[in-house]
Amino acid sequence: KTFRVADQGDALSMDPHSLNESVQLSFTGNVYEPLVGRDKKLGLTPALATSWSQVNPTTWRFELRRNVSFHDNTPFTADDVVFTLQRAASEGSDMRSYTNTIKEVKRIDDHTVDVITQTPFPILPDVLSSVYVMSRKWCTENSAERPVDKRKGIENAASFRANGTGPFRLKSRDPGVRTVLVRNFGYWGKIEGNFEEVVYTPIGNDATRVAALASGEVDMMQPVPVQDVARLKRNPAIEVLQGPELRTIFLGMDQSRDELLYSSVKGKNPFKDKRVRQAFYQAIDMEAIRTRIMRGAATPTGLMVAPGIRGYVAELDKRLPYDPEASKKLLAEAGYPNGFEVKLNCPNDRYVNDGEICQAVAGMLARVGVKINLEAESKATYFPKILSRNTSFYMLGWTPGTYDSHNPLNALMATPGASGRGQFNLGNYSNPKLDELTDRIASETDQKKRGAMIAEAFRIHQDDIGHIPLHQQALAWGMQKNVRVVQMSDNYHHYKWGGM
Amino acid sequence: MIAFVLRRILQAAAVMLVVAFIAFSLFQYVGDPVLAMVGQDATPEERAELRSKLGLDQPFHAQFARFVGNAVQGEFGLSYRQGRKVSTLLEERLPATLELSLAAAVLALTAGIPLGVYTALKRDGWLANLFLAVSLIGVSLPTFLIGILLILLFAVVLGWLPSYGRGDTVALGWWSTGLLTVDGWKHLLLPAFTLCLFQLTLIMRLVRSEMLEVLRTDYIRFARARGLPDRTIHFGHALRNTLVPVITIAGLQLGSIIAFSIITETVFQWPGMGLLFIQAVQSADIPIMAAYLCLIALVFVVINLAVDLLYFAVDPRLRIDRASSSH
Amino acid sequence: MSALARLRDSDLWFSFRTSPVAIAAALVTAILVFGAVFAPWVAPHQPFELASLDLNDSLLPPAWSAEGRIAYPLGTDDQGRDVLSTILYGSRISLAVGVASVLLALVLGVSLGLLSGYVGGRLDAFIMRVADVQLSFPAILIALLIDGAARAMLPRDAHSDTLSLMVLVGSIGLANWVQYARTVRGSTMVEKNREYVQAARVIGVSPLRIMATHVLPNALGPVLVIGTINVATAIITEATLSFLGVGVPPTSPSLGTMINTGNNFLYSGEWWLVVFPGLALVLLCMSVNLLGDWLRDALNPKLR
Amino acid sequence: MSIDRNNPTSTSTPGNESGQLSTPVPDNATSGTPAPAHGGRPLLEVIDLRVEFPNRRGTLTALDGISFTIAPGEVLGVVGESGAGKSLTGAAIIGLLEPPGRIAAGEIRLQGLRIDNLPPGEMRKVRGREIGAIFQDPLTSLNPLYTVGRQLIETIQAHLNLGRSSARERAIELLRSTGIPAPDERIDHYPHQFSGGMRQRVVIALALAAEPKLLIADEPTTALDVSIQAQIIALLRDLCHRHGTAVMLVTHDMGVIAETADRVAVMYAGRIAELGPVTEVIHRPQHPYTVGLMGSIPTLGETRERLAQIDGSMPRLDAIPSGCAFNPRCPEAMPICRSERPPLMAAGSSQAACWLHASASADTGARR
Amino acid sequence: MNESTAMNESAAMRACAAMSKNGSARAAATDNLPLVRAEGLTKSFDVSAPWLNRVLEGRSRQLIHAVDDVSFDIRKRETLALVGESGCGKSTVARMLVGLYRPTRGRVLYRGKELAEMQAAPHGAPAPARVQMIFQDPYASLNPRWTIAEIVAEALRMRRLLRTRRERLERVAELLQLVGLSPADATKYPHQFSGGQRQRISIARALASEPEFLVCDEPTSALDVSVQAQVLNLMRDLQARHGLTYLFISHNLAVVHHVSDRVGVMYLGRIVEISTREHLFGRPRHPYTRLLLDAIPDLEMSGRARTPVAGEVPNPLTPPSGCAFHPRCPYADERCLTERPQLEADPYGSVACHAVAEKRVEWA
Ligand SMILES: Nc1ncnc2c1ncn2[C@@H]1O[C@H](COP(=O)(O)OP(=O)(O)OP(=O)(O)O)[C@@H](O)[C@H]1O
Ligand SMILES: Nc1ncnc2c1ncn2[C@@H]1O[C@H](COP(=O)(O)OP(=O)(O)OP(=O)(O)O)[C@@H](O)[C@H]1O
Ligand SMILES: [Mg+2]
Ligand SMILES: [Mg+2]
Ligand code: NI
Repeated sequence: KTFRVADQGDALSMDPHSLNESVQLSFTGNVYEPLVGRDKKLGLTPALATSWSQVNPTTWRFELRRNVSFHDNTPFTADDVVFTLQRAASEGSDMRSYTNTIKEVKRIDDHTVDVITQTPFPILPDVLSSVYVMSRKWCTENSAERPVDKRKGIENAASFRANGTGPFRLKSRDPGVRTVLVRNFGYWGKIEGNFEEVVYTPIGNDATRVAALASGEVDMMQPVPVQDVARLKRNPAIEVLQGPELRTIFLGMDQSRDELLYSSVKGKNPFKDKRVRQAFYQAIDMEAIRTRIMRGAATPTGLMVAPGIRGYVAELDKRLPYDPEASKKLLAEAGYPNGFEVKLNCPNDRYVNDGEICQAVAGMLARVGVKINLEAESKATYFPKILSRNTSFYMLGWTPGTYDSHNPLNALMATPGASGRGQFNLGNYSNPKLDELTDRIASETDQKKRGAMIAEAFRIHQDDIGHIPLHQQALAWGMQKNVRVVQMSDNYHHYKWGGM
Repeated sequence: MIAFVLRRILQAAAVMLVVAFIAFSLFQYVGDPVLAMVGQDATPEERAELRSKLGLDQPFHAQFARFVGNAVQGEFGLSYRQGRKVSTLLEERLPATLELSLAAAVLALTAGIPLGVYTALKRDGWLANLFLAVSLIGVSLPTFLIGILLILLFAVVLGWLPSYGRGDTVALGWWSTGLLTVDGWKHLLLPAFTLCLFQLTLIMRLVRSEMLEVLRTDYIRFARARGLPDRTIHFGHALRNTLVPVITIAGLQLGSIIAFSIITETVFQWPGMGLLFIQAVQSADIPIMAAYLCLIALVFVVINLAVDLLYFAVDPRLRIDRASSSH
Repeated sequence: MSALARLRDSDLWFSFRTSPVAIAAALVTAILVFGAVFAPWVAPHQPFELASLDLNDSLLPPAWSAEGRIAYPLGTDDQGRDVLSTILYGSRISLAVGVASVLLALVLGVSLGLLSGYVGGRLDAFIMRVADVQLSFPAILIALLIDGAARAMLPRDAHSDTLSLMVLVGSIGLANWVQYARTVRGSTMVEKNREYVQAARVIGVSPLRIMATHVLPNALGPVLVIGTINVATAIITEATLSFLGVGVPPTSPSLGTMINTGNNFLYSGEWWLVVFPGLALVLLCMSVNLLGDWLRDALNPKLR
Repeated sequence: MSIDRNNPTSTSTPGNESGQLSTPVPDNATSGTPAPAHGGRPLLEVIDLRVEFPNRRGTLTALDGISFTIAPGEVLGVVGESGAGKSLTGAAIIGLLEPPGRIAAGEIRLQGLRIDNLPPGEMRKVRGREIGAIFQDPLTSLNPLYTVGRQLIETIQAHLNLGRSSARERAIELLRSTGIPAPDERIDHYPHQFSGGMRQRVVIALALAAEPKLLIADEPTTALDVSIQAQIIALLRDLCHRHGTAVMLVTHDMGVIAETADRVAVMYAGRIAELGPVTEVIHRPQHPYTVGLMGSIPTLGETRERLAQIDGSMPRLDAIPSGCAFNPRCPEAMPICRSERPPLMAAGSSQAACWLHASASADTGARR
Repeated sequence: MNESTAMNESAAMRACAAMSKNGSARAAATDNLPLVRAEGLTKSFDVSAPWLNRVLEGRSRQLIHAVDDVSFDIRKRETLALVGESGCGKSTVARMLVGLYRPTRGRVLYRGKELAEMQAAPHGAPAPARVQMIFQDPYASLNPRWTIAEIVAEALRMRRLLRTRRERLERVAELLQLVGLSPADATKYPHQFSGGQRQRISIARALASEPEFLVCDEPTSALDVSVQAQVLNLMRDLQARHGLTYLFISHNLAVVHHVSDRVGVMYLGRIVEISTREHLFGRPRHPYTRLLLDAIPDLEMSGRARTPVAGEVPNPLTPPSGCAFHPRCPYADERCLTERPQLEADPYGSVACHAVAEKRVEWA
């Protein structure tokens, strides 16, 4: 069966190490495989490694699957694993944040590999679930030992051809137009679905994409614009599959400068005052946003991580109540009885209805007296700006690439510091206790203790109102009635599980 | 003649250089390419390192010189995002855009000129006025809206035509064409129509007003006085003279069709250069943007050259050298 | 004869009076412009006032359908803005952008064209080469370019709404000056060799004065026509830029932004979000275009 | 008749037929139909022609009660001030009035056949074949995009049943007869490659391509250099003479008329003021306007301090005074001139539309 | 125009006519110093193809010698006429005289002073205000958007003669009356006037700056003969009353015969003959002058034998060698082909013709 699928964007490259981005990893994940895979519930599952264990705090041992061969029929061995991890750590690779804790990769025998980390690294298997294994022979033959080097202008066969071990082979690739996969009949495992061919087409324009589904030109497309969900659901030929996504959308506030860059308040920073942050929090009516703007396709959240991320604590996932009166009172207490003016930076083409959410937030804040100057813009200009911390109030969404809570703690909540810590903590929220906990979480191998520490860190952050979490947006996949697919909350598409 | 062409080519080269400069320098400031190239987890050090590797920290003129040097060889480096040669990317997309633009241009000309002639000859006819009125809608509705409405009508409601993409293509060497398959033609119809509508209107109105003007000239009056048949006068004498100014505008229009295809391609997910460009703009992919701009400028320059040569064919007054005519 | 009487006596007025199309177009334009200019007094709601919006009123259909409310005659959008009021305010912005960008292009083009045509020589060659280069890029592309560059380069602390409007006006305006410059240059070159200009030179009138008092008024007719039609084009360009994501900010939507937003609701049944602003835009552009057409014909002595 | 035949069919020359030219004045002077010259029936009869331009302020009567005839082979000169209606008369005859202009009354007859109400297709066959026309500006009368030959050939083929090559031969012949050197070469040139005088020759060749019986020449030399003017007029006269073509020659230039025409019509404000044999009109003008006109022409022969001048200017067509159109400027205006419009009446051997001649129609040369 | 202005106009004309009668008959000027002197005036226009074309096609620069070494004097109260065919350089001479063009070589002396030096303002007045010009086309020489008052007053304003608006309007009214128009016409627009009236307005405008020298570039060639008579008469009256000096350009020899004291005949940028009116018309010597005289259609039908000169006016870009007229000249010989004749003075005037110099030509 030929399965035609349309997506908002295209995988930019077929090289699984060239870009750490979910569309690309999702797509190449059908061709390549990691050592440790994920099951339908996002739990870890054997993939190219049949088992793994911690030999000592800094050494993980992986037993490799036997009788596996790449699409070009070369057998898969430990050499390939060693090569892959080297490649992923090499220049030009975008997976280096996953591999930089690795000190050494040792080939024990053809089917055993030891990975030695610099410090105890309890989540190595989680991390390695994003690193896909490539064939050393194929890469060498195609001079693709490293991901493409844009600086020297050297092209790389791996960016438009592929040779993995996965359930599908790459048949043809026309970047931005269509990419065709065919079933790998020599796959080591079982392919549950019946797709023999997958035709993948990016369609950027929402309306066109919906039209393509409605007119039956594609079997499945994603994302379904939230406002079209209801209408499509009413269409007897079409089904919309909705589910929570791992990404958490939140607002951040500049809490470190002594005077905000873009605000009417001069000489002091209102966001340093927890009452102001709380007032903002309580002024936002998430229920209205959920029903009106997201049309129900969102889960308001009180936490910075979604269910499904290791470390998620259901008890903590409670929002402060929506209460404009309280909010006004808090503002007055903080010394802003008439509110103040501040600029909100916002992307308008990155997250589901991001611009609309910001507008709604601006409207809600206006009701408690805060005047928001909304600046909504394309992600191409938005991200450079906020990443240089040239903002006072901003919106961001985050999916932990490791499916582990340490990642957001480290990237979003810890005080900015060396080696990427707090890199996306764009408002420079800072609490030393949280920083300390984050460090300990990184190397704690006892999952139970680790979980407790994560919960503690989240509680601290929640208490401080370090950020204003909004919601987890919902995935919405639209498909013809006869299509069966498994929707993963990380929005990966595994065609081996789909059928018609 | 040779001198003329040479001069035009020299001029074109100057134009191209300026365009290259503008393209390059302007896009220095749009977005941060480094961001598009690495994932969210990269550290600042990694970003800075990448920046210097890309030469983005070099002085401006050095970067520009390098750029021009490469551009002359058709080399615009690798796409920041896709990591593939920009030249290859454009080459892949070129056929789609050209086929779409050409189809639109042909449509605009073959419909626009007769309609313009008709409306000029039947100045007070109701059908002519209807054409004029309807054509106004063509310039009063944004292209993207027309496109989307057409999709809604023909693809979703009626289900007659496909809504997106190019359909089946056949490869002729490096050129992939959709013109050899029924499916390809079906896919071409809506986007080409959307794209041509605006230009069609312009050409039709231009032809009309030029025609009206020409019909008032003395030589048309004299032709009537000689008792030539109306057909000869309208289509032999008037139309040919009308075409002289129409050629210029139509030439420029053809160029803007290619540029306007940005919108149409976005709406119809037509895999052409416009789509590539707008995606590049969204991700600040400088090499693609710069290359696209240079290519568009080149297309314009070539079209202008062709238009000038066409003048030679149409207007004999230009054929002899200037010396023998005093004006 | 007073100016008014002269106008009433003029051919222009006559051709206007006898052209039902022109009258209808003028009427529609007048209504739309009136609504736009007096939006704060005419509009039932204040859509740009964020505090007055209630998300819970969002996406109401027009008043005549079952769920509609009389307070929102043409329904509400996804933020709970009254569509009618937003159209009024939006045409205000659209018109402002259209008129301002045309004015900018006009001032720039006319002065460069005058200079180029009157002074001639190298300056003329230079300006015309620049125009050639500029013509190599269609307006949309130039606007994209300038807009992108301006947004990235300008300081950010200015109030963003007005700034982005200014950037928009600037980019559309800069993209369109060539037409005016060429037209004016053409008429200037004709006009400057007219005998009355030479007579003025013999009398000793300075070139600047000649340009201003003799050449310019005579070159203005075609410019006016282009200007009128370009207002419509500019409004559509603005809409298209919004579609491509670089238009006016969504908190103070123009007709283009509204259509663009409405687009997203085309399949979900909220047709009023695109139909009404679209209708307003088409009406506006069409009537302005018709007026321009009429003006062109009325001013063209050859067509009389 | 072929153009290279040299002996003219018509032997009429201004000289030997001047006696005939001044023959019978119609007994009914107000009928407006002067007797045809050359005995037999006139080639062209214009009877009470009125041309109107409807406009927003009402209807503009541009030509009012124009009547004249042209005999075969005769040259009728039409003079008058700019805007007097000379060109309109010509345009009305070949049916090329620019809309909204229209013939509102009167008849135009060609060889007795009415042509003013012919359907367009029929009229097309008259144009070029029966009536040729030449306009003022030789530069703009030729389509710049086609070779002279092509324009000639298509004109020939539109009227004569000739093949391509014989049409071409005829075209070359035509060019040769208009005095263009090396016509077999020049035929493939474009109009812009010719000088003004040669272009006007080409225009003449085109107008005569199908040997029309009547040629309407509307200021054929105004755009040309003085020395070329003489050549062209001589050529025109010669060609028409040889082919027996009648000519209606519209011009400003009394000198040209004097040398070329058999009879002259003097037009004023859309009406004919005077109509008569050329020597009569020049030497014994009957209408006060003609008198003034003749007096205001500077001549080489005499040295005058001041030229005679007619004060004032011709009225605009929408403000023609009642009665005689000339009355506000007329030094001899009488009360009747202000109230009643004078018809053309016999005055000497000419006819003049002036009340001065009402009583003295038999009293030739009564006034100068 | 309505009847009342017609009346006014004719009244003014009669007044003028009366004045001219008792005014001095046109005086042959007695001043020794000519009012205007042109010395070797030369003007070339560069009409070359662009540089690259020239280089590639091996062509040289192309200059049109529109005017080539033209000299003449005009005495006060005198009318010098220039005749010649289209493109022979008459207008170019006129423009150099009023300073609209700068001569390539040669100079214009006005009362013995060089025109170029008198032009004090760097960009401003090209000509001293006492030199004025009237143009050929009455329809193009008035700005259609200005009222007559504005048009005429512009010169007054520029010369700063009259400070207040009222004074200026009064002066405008005077001037209009002077040229035979009604002061009430001041508020009208040019399109409300006929050609002859417009030409009068142009004259009024020129007179506003109180000139003593008027350059008239074919002032009547766009007018009908009857209107032409009005304008010519007006010009003559003004000359009589105000002592104006004219350079009168025309290609109509009959008109020139009527207005001029002396006549210069131009051919391809050069003066080929210049002498008094009587001599030129009575005893035309240069073959080209004869050609021109012959070309005048004769109202008297005197049956004068004509020598119709064949040939076309040559292209000024590629003027014939030697005497420029030789291709059309019935008397041309070898010498005419190679040697350019110089203007040689004799008792009757000056002629540039080998045939005349060699007495090869008989003249009537
Ligand atoms: N299309 C028109 N609309 C209105 N009036 C017209 C039109 N064409 C000509 N006329 C009027 O008819 C009158 C006669 O015009 P016509 O061209 O016959 O004059 P003419 O004697 O040929 O003058 P000229 O010597 O300038 O050619 C003019 O006064 C003119 O105003
Ligand atoms: N500005 C200019 N540039 C180039 N050539 C010019 C220019 N002005 C005049 N000429 C040329 O100079 C020559 C003389 O022109 P000029 O206008 O003086 O002739 P003219 O005798 O006044 O002719 P006409 O009777 O047609 O007015 C012509 O060949 C003309 O083409
Ligand atoms: Mg005429
Ligand atoms: Mg001249
Ligand atoms: Ni010429």
